[in-house]
Amino acid sequence: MAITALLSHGPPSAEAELAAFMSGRTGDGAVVAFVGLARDSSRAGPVTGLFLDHYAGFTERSLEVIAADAHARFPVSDIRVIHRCGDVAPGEAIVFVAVAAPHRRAAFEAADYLMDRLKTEAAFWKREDGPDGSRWIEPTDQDRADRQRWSD
Amino acid sequence: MAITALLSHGPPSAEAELAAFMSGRTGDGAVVAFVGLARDSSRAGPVTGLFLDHYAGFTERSLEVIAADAHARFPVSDIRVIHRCGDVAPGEAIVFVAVAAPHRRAAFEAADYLMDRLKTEAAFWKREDGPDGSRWIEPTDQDRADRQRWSD
Amino acid sequence: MHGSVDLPDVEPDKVRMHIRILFLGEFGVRYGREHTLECREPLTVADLRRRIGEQVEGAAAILTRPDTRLVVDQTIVPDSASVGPGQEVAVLPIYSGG
Amino acid sequence: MHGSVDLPDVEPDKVRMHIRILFLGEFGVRYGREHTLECREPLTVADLRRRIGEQVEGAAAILTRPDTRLVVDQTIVPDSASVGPGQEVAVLPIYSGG
Repeated sequence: MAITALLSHGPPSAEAELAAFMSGRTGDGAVVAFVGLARDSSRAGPVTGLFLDHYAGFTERSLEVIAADAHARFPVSDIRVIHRCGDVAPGEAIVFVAVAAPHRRAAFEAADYLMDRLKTEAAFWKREDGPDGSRWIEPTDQDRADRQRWSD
Repeated sequence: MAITALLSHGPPSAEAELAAFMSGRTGDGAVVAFVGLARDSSRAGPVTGLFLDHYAGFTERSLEVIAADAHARFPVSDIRVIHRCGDVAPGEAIVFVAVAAPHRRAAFEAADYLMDRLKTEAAFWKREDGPDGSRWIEPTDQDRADRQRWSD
Repeated sequence: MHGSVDLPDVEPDKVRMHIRILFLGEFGVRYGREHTLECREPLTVADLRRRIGEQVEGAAAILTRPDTRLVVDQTIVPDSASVGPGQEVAVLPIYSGG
Repeated sequence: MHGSVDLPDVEPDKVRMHIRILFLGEFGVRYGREHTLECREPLTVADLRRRIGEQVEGAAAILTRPDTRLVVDQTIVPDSASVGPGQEVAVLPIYSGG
């Protein structure tokens, strides 16, 4: 059983992470991986880049808490979360999440839960840069509604 | 937009598939990948290997139909399904599913749907081999219940 | 080797009607993977369930089960569908999933 | 450079009380990333919201917003919590998510 949640200053390598996460895994039937990518547009228009501000130490702990909560909530074996900070170009990975479980339902649900929590409770502050300038982003109503699905 | 569903005679390389699936993707914010692995045990006891029988041509089409249905049902960009046939050792990948979408909810739901359909409607016949002999497998009650979630 | 003596020689085309039968999965192990059924005229899938059951030792029980599917030339068809010479019929156990 | 003339010299320990203030995200761009607040005695977080608002030009409005969080030494605390010398207080805009 391993729960890891890391802050990364460069793009996580989703393929290398997935390979390492699957390696030697004979007791689990399911691995779900999620990769969040920087899009080249948003509802506000074209996006030329993102900047993810963070608070060193505090941000790492916010990731660790979310990963631990997911592990406590679902019957899963291992969880790995890697979240990027700093400058991100469109098409680059922002977040990598992997969950392994004996059965697939728990793996899907835990990954879904992790992302809903990360989108609202990971301590990042995101700036979108576009041709018309920069704007700081808050979670969308959809993000908040997604998060609400898991409230007890 | 690309929907691919392939039968593979060897183990799909989940990491290579994921890398190729993500490459150059700037319009989608979410990639969900699922890897189904052969477990070393089942409710019947230890499992030393699996054999997945298939019906050449017919099995491929069953995969294609499921992938096309998922694409029709969810607002997703691309779907890739690779399902293995033949002999599988514990820890090896049986199925790789990847879904890309602008937003993560659709990607999660489509991957979840794909797996529920594949577990009940992909034309495979699975034999589990163990120290006490071999047994042919049918979908579990859980598999059938999971599939029912998507009934219209 | 052509036909057999008790077939009427006025309809020679019917003599060579062969339907290829495949048993998949566990059925293939139990009853043999591949069989050839001879018949003199087109049959329905329902007829085939009976005929295959008669010809393949032990298979009658699984052929009457509603969850045993017969597909004709790789297409799922109703039991009322017609099957003719040169076609392939596969007898499918319930899918196990991957 | 030690203290200032209008501080009473009978309590020299209090002269050097400094609290490090960090503004994160958009707040850092608008108000400057880092500030130092001098104070003579421990303050509550609620006091700090007011004091920082007085010291940092333009920041008063965001410091009274309930969704602006202050964390002390990286720990989320209630507004009644006490903050002393040498501690770090971060002023956090609402998280944007990743």
